[in-house]
Amino acid sequence: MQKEILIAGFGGQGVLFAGQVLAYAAMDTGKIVTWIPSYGPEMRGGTANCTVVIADEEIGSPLVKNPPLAIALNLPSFDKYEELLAPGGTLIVNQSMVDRGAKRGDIHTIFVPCNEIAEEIGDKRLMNMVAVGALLTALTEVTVKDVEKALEGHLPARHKHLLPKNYEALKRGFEHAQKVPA
Amino acid sequence: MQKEILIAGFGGQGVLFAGQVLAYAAMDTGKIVTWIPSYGPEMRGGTANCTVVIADEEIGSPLVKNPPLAIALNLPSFDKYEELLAPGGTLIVNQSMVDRGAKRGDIHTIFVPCNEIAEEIGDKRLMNMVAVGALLTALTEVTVKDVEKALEGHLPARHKHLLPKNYEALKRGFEHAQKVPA
Amino acid sequence: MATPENLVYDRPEAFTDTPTHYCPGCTHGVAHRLIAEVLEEMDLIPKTIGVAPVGCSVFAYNYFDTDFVEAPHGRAPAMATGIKRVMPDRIVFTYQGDGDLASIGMGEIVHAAARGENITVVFINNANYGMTGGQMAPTTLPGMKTTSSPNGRDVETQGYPIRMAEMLSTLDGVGYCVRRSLHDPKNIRLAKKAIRMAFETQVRGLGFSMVELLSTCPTNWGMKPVEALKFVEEKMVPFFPLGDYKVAAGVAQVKV
Amino acid sequence: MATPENLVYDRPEAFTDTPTHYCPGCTHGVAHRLIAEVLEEMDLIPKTIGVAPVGCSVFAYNYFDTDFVEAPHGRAPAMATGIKRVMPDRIVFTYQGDGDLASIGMGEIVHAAARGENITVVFINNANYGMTGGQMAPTTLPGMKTTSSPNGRDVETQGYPIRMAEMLSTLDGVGYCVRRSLHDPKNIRLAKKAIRMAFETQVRGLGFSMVELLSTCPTNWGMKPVEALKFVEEKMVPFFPLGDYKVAAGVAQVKV
Amino acid sequence: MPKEMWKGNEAIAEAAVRAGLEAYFGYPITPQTEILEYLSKRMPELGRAFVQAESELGAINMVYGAACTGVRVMSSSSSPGVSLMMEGLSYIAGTEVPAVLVNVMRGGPGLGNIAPAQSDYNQAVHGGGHGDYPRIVLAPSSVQEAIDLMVLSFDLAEKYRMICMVILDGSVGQIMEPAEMPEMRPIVRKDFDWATNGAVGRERRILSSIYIDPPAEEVANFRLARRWQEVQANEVRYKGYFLDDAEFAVVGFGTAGRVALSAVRAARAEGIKVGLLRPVTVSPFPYQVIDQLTGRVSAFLVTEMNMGQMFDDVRLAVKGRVPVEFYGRVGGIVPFPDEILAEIHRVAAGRWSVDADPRDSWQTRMASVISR
Amino acid sequence: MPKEMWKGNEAIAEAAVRAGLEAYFGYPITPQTEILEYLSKRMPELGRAFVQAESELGAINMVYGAACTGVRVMSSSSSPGVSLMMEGLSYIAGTEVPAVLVNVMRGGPGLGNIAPAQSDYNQAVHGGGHGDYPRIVLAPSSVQEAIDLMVLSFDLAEKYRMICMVILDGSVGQIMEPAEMPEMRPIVRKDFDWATNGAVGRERRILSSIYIDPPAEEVANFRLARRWQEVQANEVRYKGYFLDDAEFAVVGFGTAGRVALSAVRAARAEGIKVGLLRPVTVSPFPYQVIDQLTGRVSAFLVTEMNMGQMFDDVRLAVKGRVPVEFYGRVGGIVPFPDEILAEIHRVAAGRWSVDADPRDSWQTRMASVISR
Amino acid sequence: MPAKGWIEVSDTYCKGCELCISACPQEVMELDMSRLTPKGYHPAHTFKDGCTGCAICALVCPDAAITVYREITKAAPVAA
Amino acid sequence: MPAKGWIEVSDTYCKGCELCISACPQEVMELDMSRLTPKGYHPAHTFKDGCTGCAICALVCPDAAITVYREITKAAPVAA
Ligand SMILES: Cc1ncc(C[n+]2csc(CCOP(=O)(O)OP(=O)(O)O)c2C)c(N)n1
Ligand SMILES: Cc1ncc(C[n+]2csc(CCOP(=O)(O)OP(=O)(O)O)c2C)c(N)n1
Ligand code: SF4
Ligand code: SF4
Ligand code: SF4
Ligand code: SF4
Repeated sequence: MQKEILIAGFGGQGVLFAGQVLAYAAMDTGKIVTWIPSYGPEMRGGTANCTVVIADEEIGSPLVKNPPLAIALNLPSFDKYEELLAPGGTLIVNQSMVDRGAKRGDIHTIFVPCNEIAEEIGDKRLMNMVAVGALLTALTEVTVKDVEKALEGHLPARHKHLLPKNYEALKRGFEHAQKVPA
Repeated sequence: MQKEILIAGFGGQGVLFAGQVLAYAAMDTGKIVTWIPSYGPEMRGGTANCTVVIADEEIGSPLVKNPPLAIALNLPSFDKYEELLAPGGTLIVNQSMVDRGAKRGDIHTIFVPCNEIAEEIGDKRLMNMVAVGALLTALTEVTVKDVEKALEGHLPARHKHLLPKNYEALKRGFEHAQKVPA
Repeated sequence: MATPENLVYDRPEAFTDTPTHYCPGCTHGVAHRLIAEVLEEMDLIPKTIGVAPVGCSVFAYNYFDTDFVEAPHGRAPAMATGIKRVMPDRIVFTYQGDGDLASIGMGEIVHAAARGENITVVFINNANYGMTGGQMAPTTLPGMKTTSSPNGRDVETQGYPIRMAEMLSTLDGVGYCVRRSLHDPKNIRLAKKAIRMAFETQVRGLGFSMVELLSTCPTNWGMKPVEALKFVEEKMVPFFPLGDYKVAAGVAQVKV
Repeated sequence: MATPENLVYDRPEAFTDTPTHYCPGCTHGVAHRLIAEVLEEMDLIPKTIGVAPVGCSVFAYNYFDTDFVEAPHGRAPAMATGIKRVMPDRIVFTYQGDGDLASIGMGEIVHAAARGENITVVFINNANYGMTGGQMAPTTLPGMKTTSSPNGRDVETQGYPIRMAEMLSTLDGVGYCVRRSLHDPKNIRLAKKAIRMAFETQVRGLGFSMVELLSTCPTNWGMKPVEALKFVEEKMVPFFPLGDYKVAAGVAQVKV
Repeated sequence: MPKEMWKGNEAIAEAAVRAGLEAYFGYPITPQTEILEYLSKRMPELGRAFVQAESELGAINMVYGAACTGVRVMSSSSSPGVSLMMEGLSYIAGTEVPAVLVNVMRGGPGLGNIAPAQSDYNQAVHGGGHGDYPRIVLAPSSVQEAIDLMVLSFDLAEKYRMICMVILDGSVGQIMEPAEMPEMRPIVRKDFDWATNGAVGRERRILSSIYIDPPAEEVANFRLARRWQEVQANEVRYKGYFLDDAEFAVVGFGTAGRVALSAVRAARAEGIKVGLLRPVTVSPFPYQVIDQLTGRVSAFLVTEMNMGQMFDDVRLAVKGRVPVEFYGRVGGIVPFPDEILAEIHRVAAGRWSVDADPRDSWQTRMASVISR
Repeated sequence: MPKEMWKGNEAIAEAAVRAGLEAYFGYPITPQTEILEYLSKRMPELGRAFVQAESELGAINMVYGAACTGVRVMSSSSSPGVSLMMEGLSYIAGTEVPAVLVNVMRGGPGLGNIAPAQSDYNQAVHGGGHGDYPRIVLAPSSVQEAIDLMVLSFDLAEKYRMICMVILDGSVGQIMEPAEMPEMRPIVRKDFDWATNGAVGRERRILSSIYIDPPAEEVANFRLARRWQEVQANEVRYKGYFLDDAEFAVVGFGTAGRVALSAVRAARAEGIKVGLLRPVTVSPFPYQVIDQLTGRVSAFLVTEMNMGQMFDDVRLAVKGRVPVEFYGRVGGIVPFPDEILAEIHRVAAGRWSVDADPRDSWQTRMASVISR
Repeated sequence: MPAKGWIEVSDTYCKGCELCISACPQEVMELDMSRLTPKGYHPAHTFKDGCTGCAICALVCPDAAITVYREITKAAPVAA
Repeated sequence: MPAKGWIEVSDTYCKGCELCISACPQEVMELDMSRLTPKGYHPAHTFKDGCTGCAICALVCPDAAITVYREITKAAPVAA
């Protein structure tokens, strides 16, 4: 088994942390995993992205050209990765930041109003966790529980009080995605 | 035709210039020639030596292990190059600076009291030219006239007044060497 | 009704249209603008060749409408020397950060100054390495936290800040060497005058000229741009006193 | 009848038996002897690690009876830093010429000083590059002929001499920084006292210490050793004033 | 120890600490600055030496000084910074003191960019500083391997009194993977009989790279060469995948090697009998291994993140017996498995390069790719 | 012009002046200081730029700056000094500006000594600075050749916007030979369309080695590689002696090559059918020439004043088809013709090396020699 | 009465750093939270009358984003 | 009356540079032209009485070639 997940968005959207949480969750369940960020000029301002690979044997390339799973938190990422996604793959799109629908019919595009949901929960920074929750509907190797444990284990101490809200965000994202007719 | 001449002595004895004069003389008579000094640590104080190669085709190595012709202006040089001289070769030794006779029978060792002769002429610095003159008895490719022309052409201006004495030194050296039973 | 007559201030000619890549509120931009204004006022744009450093200002060449080269980290003064020696009638300036000029480039700047190279150096002192993410610079203040002095600069083990303007002023080759700051309008005006003097020094062939500018790095200091200006005023100026450290006789007479 | 009692002066313990390779009358030898005497008097011989430069003193390690390393040209202060940081209880000193310290090694010496590295630097200023045959050094006097300033140093194109002691004294990390000369008995005595003070500074952990010594190069200056001393007195001392450029508070109290 | 998630650069720094690093001297440069930043906190905590040097030139000479005292010392940098260390490295090699240097390679030449590259292979393995001197060069492809090789690097440097370089491309420095850290080794100051750490109760010592007398220098050169023969005999390391029944083999180090692994797996899935050889020590280079492989496989495909540098070492081992093809991406681009798979298909189909130098054919093939 | 007696180093300096050298930046180092000293007098005489830089690092970056204006500029140094120029060289190569650098090689590694050596071959030809960049490297073996190649170096550097290095060992720098100087070329400032010499009456220009975007850097890397293919196609130079009927061939560059000539002549005198190939451009290396020779000769003997560096390039061309043997002297020792003649006898007698790497057998053979 | 002036803030250059706002002696500037520049910043603008065209905002602007005008005929001296 | 002293000049170290000679306040030193050291230098020596053992020659000697003695019992202070 090997699954590749690409997560992309603006600098401030918690893209890298979302990927790390997935990686930790997979690691804690005994999977082999890699997390690799795009680094370099893009970092200052601009968009950020990271790739997480989850497998049960030594991982070769930490990067893939056509990931089967992806999260696009803003429009530029949506434009870019909708094109690159592998046929049959699943793309979670942050509806709050895009103004258009899906172009491709050969992939599952799931629109989730991450910002709104996060704000409902009471902290717009949780937007990335909502997206992760949604992704889990397509990433069967990692459960919501796994991610909750990972958050518990790796959320910086000063944010620990936000744990319940993070769980909430995951749950809401997951549920919302389930409701979407695949 | 190719002839190699090695000239060695103390730093101040005009070793390098003696070699250059030979090189110039050979060059002016249309020969191909190389002049190469030993350089490096020995330079400060210590002994100096240079090798002159005279040939009528492109010269390969500017250095030879066993030169057929050599001038030893002091004892250390005599000790070293008497050993290295090619069998049948000729070694001009500055008798004024050595306190022993020849060891090898398979080479022509010609002792010349260069210092004394030079002082007789009135300038001990001419000692190297005396030795060169002596060498010419064994280096048939270059005549005393050739070397005189070379001196005329290349002696630094401020020494030009010494030309006659230089000629004298060459002549005396040549004659002295001729007298020595080969 | 906007007409030339009532235009009070407009973006300098010497600038290209490219927006800078600097972080919002970073005074690198102010320094750039002052240089551009001076080159324009002195009519030097076509004659000028700039030398960009390695640092946040590595892309300086994108913003000035003059020829530009980009030097290895710290070597701008050497490149400038090479250019000026073969093109003495050109105006050559380097633009360098404090890591570039005061750390890795110490040898090159001191010797360019000692040789009295007829070049102008604009030295941006922002007390850290901006481009690489805020490490300690030779100019980092004692006790100041950076990503490579996580507990605050300990002068015992990490050394003391270097005051470049003071140090270079001891060299006979230096024609003009001053320190200014960019933290408020008054000081910005003084900074511009100094930059003008520096280029005048070069135009007149009066030797090496340098203007050290106290500048901000809001991003790596973790401050709002406006707070960063305060930091310069309250923390940096006291440690790096503003003033004229060397104004050679010939230069002193220059009236601008 | 030679007995210990009436022995007034003898070759220092800290010296090996090897005769130096220096030219006759070169005051490198005097500087060596003073260091050896000080190390002996302070009882530091076994604790000391010397760092030789590239220059005529490249073989310094042959003469001192202490551990020694030989640094790349100009990098002795960096090597000394590496040694001192891992062996703080050792006494580490560099011995450097003016090409080594003031030209290629400018970056390393300035930063070792700025960091306040607890090392001692003996800096031999002989106004030229001795080992390579007498080229111009950063300390070559204006108008002075060398093999790379054949018409005499033209400060316009070849730059101005650098006064290292003055320049380094502007740095906060410096505990002790003075200039002395080796041209006569009186000055040799003062030079020795200064070297003693420099090592005392290190022993007490009071920061970077340097003694700049005006020295001769009879061979490349083309002078008799005695004339060379005159040249130092009459030409070099006026340009490189002798004196204490920095004696930090802590150091000032040291009594020797 | 349990596996923890480590970022490559930080794992390298911590592994060095565990291996007994007593002093670090470095200068910031992307993409390896995390090593310096991590150690700026960690070393003082442990009462060990950390100095942010004025430059890479300063750093390597501080390393040189500390190395002379016999302690475990290292520096780290990236391509342009490493180029500034060439004189120092040559001195260290000539003085025969142990030192470790990490090069997290970026796109070049010149300032280039900060993206992952492998284009300093020749500098690290063949050229570099002046003079003849051998050096050990290790090329990790994962965080775990980086940790293990960091520890090894100190042991090898010390054992052979030699420079040990660890070269990785920026992506190995940035990647996060679960990995196991070794136990913290206690600092033991071995009293080497060559170290200049103060002549207390012993004869004084001198460390230098001068042999002013050529015959003495020649002896020194041969001593180094002799030691290198030992290294070649004992320290060659590599990893083979699917080589037993392979009909041809891909050769790649570091990230290029691990990307190739994905491609090789995909090819195997298609039934193509291809294997992978990933040199772990690129110096000493596994010449023998490739020499022996050449007997069994009918072709090699070398893949690197440079214009084809290790490629020549492979050809030296193959000696023209079978075709050696090349595929690379350069300038900071990491190839995707698909690209290498396509090359595997080409080789499987026997579509050999037409030029005397396969790199020329590769350049022609790339024309379409790079122009876009 | 009539032949005059010239010392290698001074001939190099004067030849550069005649070729239109407008600026020299250098730092003293034996055994090339005469170049700097000569130009310190000559350049100001002609109103041209001469600067004794603060260091080789300063010098190469002054060269870089002047090169950006399109003038003919050079520096010269010797091994340790050249190692300090590696970052600068990589920048110059990445910026695609022409520059000439002379390396009068000495014994190494480290400070080593000042005697003649060829041990910077790999640094000059393969490794050196970081990143992938080609460079032209010329290796004169006589004063006349040094003069001719100095002039050529400026033309090639300019034509291909590339670094052109001239590498020679200390003895070529010190030797005096009759040689002919070219006419003094007038200085003509070519108005290159890339030079940053002030945007007077034209669009401004930028020269830099940054390609922050990897695909752009990849394009740049391929542009350099493409240009290199041209150089390889047009600029390979070498000299052959007695090759027509040679049964085996000696290969050596610079002084090793000319010493070999004496040995080859001696062998011919004994009736041994041996030839000599002396590469004049060691980069581009005459691979094709050797490839074709391999068809005709039954063995090669490579001789160098290093531990066997060009040796690998010869083996790359020979591809294992015939034995390639090695003989070298190192550390500042120049071999005598007798030594190479002895090796010719060995090869003529077919006493091949026993080890996989002939350099190992050579080391064994040398054991006796070097110990004394 | 003080001279009357006005400014134009370029959306291409303004990064919303607020330096001009804190420098404006008349305190007539603020970020326009109702608008985003193409780069995603809220640009500065004058939110009420009182601008004297003193050009201090332009003097402190790191991005040369401000053009300043003054409602008088004779051209005023340039900012610095 | 001045203290009486004497010196020993080592042939191993002396290079005949004459610095001691010009420094000697009593002017009792000169090069011994009748002798050559193994390195080929004429070594320094005292050619007449008058040495007070002041050790100034030793102080200026670059080669630590001079040992100085004084004909009094209590050890005199070291030169510098
Ligand atoms: C030889 C070399 N070393 C290190 C670097 C990495 N580097 C790039 S910029 C920089 C420092 C920039 O700081 P500064 O000069 O203060 O300029 P700022 O970014 O603060 O404006 C460093 C260390 C490099 N590019 N080259
Ligand atoms: C990197 C490098 N550049 C140049 C040299 C050549 N070199 C050896 S010593 C020296 C200068 C020595 O002069 P100085 O430091 O003044 O010492 P001195 O010989 O005068 O005592 C130079 C340039 C070198 N060995 N290494
Ligand atoms: S990092 Fe700092 S110095 Fe660099 S642009 Fe941003 S604020 Fe300015
Ligand atoms: S060359 Fe000069 S500095 Fe060097 S030993 Fe001789 S006199 Fe002293
Ligand atoms: S100072 Fe300039 S960039 Fe900053 S907010 Fe004002 S107009 Fe915008
Ligand atoms: S000073 Fe010393 S070396 Fe010189 S002559 Fe006197 S004793 Fe000899």
